[in-house]
Amino acid sequence: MTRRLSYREAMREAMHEALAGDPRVFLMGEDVGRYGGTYAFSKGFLEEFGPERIRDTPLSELGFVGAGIGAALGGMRPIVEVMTVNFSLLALDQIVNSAALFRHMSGGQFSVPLVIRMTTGAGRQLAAQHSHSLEGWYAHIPGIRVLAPATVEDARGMLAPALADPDPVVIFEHAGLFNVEGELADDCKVDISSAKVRREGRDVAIITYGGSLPKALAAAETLAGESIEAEVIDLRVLRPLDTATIAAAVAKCHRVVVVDENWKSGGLAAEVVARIMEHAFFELDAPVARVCSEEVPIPYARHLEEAALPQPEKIVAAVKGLLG
Amino acid sequence: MTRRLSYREAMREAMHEALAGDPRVFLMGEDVGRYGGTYAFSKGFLEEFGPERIRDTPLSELGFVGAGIGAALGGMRPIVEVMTVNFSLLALDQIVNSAALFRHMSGGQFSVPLVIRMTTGAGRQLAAQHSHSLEGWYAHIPGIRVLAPATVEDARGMLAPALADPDPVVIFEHAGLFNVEGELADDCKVDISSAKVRREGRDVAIITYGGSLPKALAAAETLAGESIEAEVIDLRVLRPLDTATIAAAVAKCHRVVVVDENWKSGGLAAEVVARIMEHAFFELDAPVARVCSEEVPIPYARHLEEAALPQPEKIVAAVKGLLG
Amino acid sequence: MTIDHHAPPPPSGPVSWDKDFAHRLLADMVRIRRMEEKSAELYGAGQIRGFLHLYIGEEAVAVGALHALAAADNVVATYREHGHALVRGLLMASIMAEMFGKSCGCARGRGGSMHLFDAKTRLFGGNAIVGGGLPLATGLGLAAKMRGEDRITACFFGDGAVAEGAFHESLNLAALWKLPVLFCCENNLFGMGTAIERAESQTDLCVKAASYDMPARRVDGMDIVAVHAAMQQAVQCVRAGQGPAFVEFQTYRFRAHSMFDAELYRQKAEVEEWKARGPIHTFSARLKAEGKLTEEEFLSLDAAACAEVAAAVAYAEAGLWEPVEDLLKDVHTP
Amino acid sequence: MTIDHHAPPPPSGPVSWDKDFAHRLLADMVRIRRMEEKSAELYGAGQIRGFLHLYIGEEAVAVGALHALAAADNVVATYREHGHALVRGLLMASIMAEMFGKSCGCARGRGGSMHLFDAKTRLFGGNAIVGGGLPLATGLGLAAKMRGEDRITACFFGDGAVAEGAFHESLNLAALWKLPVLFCCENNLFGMGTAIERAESQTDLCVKAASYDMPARRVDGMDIVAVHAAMQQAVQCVRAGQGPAFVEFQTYRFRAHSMFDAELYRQKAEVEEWKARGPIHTFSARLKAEGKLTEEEFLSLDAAACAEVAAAVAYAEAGLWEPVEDLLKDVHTP
Ligand SMILES: Cc1ncc(C[n+]2csc(CCOP(=O)(O)OP(=O)(O)O)c2C)c(N)n1
Ligand SMILES: Cc1ncc(C[n+]2csc(CCOP(=O)(O)OP(=O)(O)O)c2C)c(N)n1
Ligand SMILES: [Mg+2]
Ligand SMILES: [Mg+2]
Repeated sequence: MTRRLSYREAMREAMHEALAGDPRVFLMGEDVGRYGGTYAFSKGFLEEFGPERIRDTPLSELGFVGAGIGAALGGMRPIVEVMTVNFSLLALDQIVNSAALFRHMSGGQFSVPLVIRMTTGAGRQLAAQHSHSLEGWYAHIPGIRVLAPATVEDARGMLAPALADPDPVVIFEHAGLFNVEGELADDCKVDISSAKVRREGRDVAIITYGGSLPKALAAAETLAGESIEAEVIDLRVLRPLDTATIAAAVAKCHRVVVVDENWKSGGLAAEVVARIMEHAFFELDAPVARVCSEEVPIPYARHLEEAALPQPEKIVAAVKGLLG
Repeated sequence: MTRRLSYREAMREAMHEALAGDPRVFLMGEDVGRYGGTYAFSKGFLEEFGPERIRDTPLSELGFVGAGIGAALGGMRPIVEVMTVNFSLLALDQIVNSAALFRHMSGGQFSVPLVIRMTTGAGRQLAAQHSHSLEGWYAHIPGIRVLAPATVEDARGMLAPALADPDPVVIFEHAGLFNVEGELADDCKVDISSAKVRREGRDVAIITYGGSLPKALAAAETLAGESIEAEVIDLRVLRPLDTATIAAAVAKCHRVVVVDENWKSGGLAAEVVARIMEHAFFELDAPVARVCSEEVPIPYARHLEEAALPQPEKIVAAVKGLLG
Repeated sequence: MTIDHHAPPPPSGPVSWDKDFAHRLLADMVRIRRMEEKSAELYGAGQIRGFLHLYIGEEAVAVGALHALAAADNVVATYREHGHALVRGLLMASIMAEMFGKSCGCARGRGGSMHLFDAKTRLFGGNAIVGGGLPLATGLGLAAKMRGEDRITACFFGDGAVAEGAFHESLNLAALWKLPVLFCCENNLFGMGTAIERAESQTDLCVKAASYDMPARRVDGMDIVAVHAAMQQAVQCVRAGQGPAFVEFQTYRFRAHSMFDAELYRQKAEVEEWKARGPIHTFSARLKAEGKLTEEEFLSLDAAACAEVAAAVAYAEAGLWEPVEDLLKDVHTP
Repeated sequence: MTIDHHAPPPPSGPVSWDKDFAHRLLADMVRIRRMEEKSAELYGAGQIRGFLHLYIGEEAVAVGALHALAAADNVVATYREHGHALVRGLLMASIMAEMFGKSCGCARGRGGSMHLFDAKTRLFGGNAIVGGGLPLATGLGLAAKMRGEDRITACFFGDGAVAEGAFHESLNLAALWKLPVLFCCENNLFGMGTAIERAESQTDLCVKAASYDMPARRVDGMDIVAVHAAMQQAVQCVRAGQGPAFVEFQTYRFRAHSMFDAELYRQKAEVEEWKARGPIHTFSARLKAEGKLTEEEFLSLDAAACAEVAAAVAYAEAGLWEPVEDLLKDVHTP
């Protein structure tokens, strides 16, 4: 059996299930309670689970993320919501210098079973301070696992294994996906270690994740209209990267476009390119191309914002560039 | 005429010259004054320039880096010393969300002529929280220029153009270099836009920067003993990257090892690999190899720390792997 | 202190201002109000996009406070800064054009509603990071002090920002170095949906100022006369070189936090109570009672505001889009 | 408050403790002292490396404070935590081995001097980020409260940490949520080379606690009896569920900040004055005056400490290095 629901509903259900199923789980963050969640993910939770477990925090990103780490060390299973990745910069010290290092520095004595969720990405004209895509930064840090659910299934299914992980997990939710709907199988199980083929193809592999997945699929549709069959790979897990799935796609298609919303220089796509260089160089018929954000803070004006971000047309053009 | 001095003396001289030559320049940071600078870079400055211009700050990285941005906007030319890159995580919000974006968000009305200096890198058994190499993170951000002086000449010469730059510049100084000595020409001028060939070769190009440069040069010496001539490229400027110099080295040597102390996944080396993919793919006789830090927080114990970091022997092995 | 969500009694007592000045400040409040009402409408129509945070209800703060500053002073504001920008002297047309994303906007369409900037009037933004402006303001104060300039920096921020580390670090630095910075806290009792008593263990914000050894003062932010007087005094004290000062303006936001807010977190009755104390009509009433304002005069300044809004919208609508080829402009100084 | 760099008068008055307890605490201070003197020597010899921050002079704080805690309580400390680790119950040998980087060290050589951890005694580190432990402690308090555990968290940090945003955010959260956290500020007048009056506009740190509506108390940190009494009282109050508390221990570091420090920033005379108030000899003198300690007893506990140090060093020297093949161990839980 399947049913249809939105990404938002899926994430909401996943949190509801976690809260209902494990008294150690609680949700903490700015406006998760009385406001109902900035993006309405937790509407009604306060009434159901009470203010201790649906914990509104002051504007103190460093403090409450650190408190989440401490609570995890103290035996809880916190879900800490940082409203957006933009504000997570204030909390990076705790994430990188504490959560990620704790187990190692303590010689394996203490693990930090913490889940941090944050909204990422641009596309809604929120301008430069509200449009970062810094998944690549997080994916650089040993000691944390980084997830980017891009489908309803992953939004529904990734939280449970993330909470079961004894180590810190950071989940990036692209704001452009919240209203996307999809079918969900009742018995769906997702892992948090592998990439997934979202579309089969043979002419070119488009490797992407998160908010760029729908754009890649749209590009693939357009290309199909011109008899170019694109394979679309959804990385899903940004750390550790599933190199085997990437290499297999390269071996199958021999031409690759990597799409991500990070700025091009030093973004996650660069790492994907480097993995291909190391693991599938001899399979390449052309240099891998990247479609990323332009090297500019995201502008407010719609036409400029659109021009700054990856778009289906740019992906199509990049593919044709490779094939041409 | 040339003279011999250490990296520390060179940086000290550069700061002294800047302070003596421009009343808008001042130095601000933790223990830059009475303590004499954590690494003795500013010993004696307090007595010479006074506490207004050699300004000890409280432990408030977010606050004083932000104050540096404000002071730059207000007409000063601050040199803000963040003791180490590890603590800069506390200040990232101001660097990324303010300094880097200010000019763009204001539609070009305000520039931020700020220089931020910080110590980076591992190798002194300071353990996980004091050994980060996050240059790659900074190099991802549009709106800032990122420098990594690795030689006495660059330590002496990069500060002046950085201060003359109307936009924010971040300078990374690897702690392993401070006591390195070198010859300095009296009339030396350095730019802050180009990479430099530090050693000519033809068999392989080793591309690196900062604290890894001496290791790359040591590896090149070893290789020379086995009749393998390595070209060594010092990137020097991590943003914007000098793609032309990289591509020229690839075109010359056809085999490349990229060395940097970032963790391998998503580190700066990945971007160098991606640039080579995009700009010099057809020149490659073998896939580019990376020698980076292992994916582990830097351990305290000496033998483990050494094993975690790039070393000349690993570079030699990587080169031989390419040639073999 | 247990926090009181009730509105203060309506301001009373004679307004000592001359008629001209009183009319100017009243007009500024009305201009903000009309501009924002129109903005909300245009948001609904999709002509303004992104986030839009209205200042409606809080106008007495920006108007009363900014009229106590000199042209040479610096202003640092938040994402709820349309009013501050307008009172500071930006053309309404350039604000409106910015919200449309047009190249004739005050930030060439790069910034939008949350990032209004103006070098001429020394408005250093518009900042969409809560608390992000406080370190900047501290640094602007440091520059002014080191350069020996007669220039203070007024930094506006909400009650929500008080919980951020940036508040703590900035107030300490400014007080430690005796910088000419005036910290202006717009306490509207909520940070988004979080009431101050659920964000601050100590809701008496003036007690916090003492922890930095900084003079502090609380004032009824619905009373423009009180706002202006308190601000003048604080400005004087800061300008005299005695170091920073802290002023808490007690006010209330009549509208939702942004355009996406079901307002689940507060009672309608509370909002209505505060609306009844709205700064525009209480001030007009006072002026009228004193014979300093007639209904005709009010209607005429309101009409002028509406005309200004209409002209601003027309300007914004007629404005050009920046060419896409210029996308990479202004990342760095050319 | 203008800050006073003078040492307090030597502690006096009767020690009400029974002889056994007094000897135990005295012995702990001596154990720390001897262990650290040896560490400094071993650092000179290159056997301990990295950063080494000595607690010498401040022993009364860790010993007096930690003896007021229960085994179930949590402890969060800084990079100057050898003393805390030892008093908390770690074997001196495992601390010494950690500083040598050996696999039999308390963090298997991964952490070193700044990162002593022990799950058994609930020592959550060692933290080399100034202020980094405060949010963690707040979270540990939150967990204990939510789980209904009778467990408080003692969080140690220096005067320098008070300027960090992390201090502000943590104290507010802990007070707001009434968490069982005891904030223990080791005020040794300096953060590295920066004297507190050059770091804090308000040097009376107890005033800061009021800004979070948190009870606060200042105590002479050179007087182990006063430290223990104040700590006991604070522990009781926190354990009773009344929320967090703040205690400031006024103390002094006799040695350099770390092993790289020319101590340009303070006067020899000041250091000497404080050394004359050293916690070990003033406490011994008091006990002797009361007939609770003889010189022989002191010499014997000192000898025991020295023997423990020698054994710890031998253990550390004999310890094995972790195999390089295990480098990637403990990045993630297997
Ligand atoms: C650092 C940061 N965290 C969270 C947000 C999201 N956010 C925007 S406004 C706001 C509430 C701020 O409240 P307050 O400071 O009282 O200002 P007000 O909106 O009431 O004027 C929040 C949580 C943000 N912009 N920046
Ligand atoms: C966030 C951060 N900034 C700077 C440093 C460098 N540093 C280490 S200890 C120290 C002084 C801390 O002083 P205090 O908190 O008073 O502790 P004390 O050393 O006096 O015990 C500094 C500046 C650091 N470790 N972390
Ligand atoms: Mg508010
Ligand atoms: Mg101290």
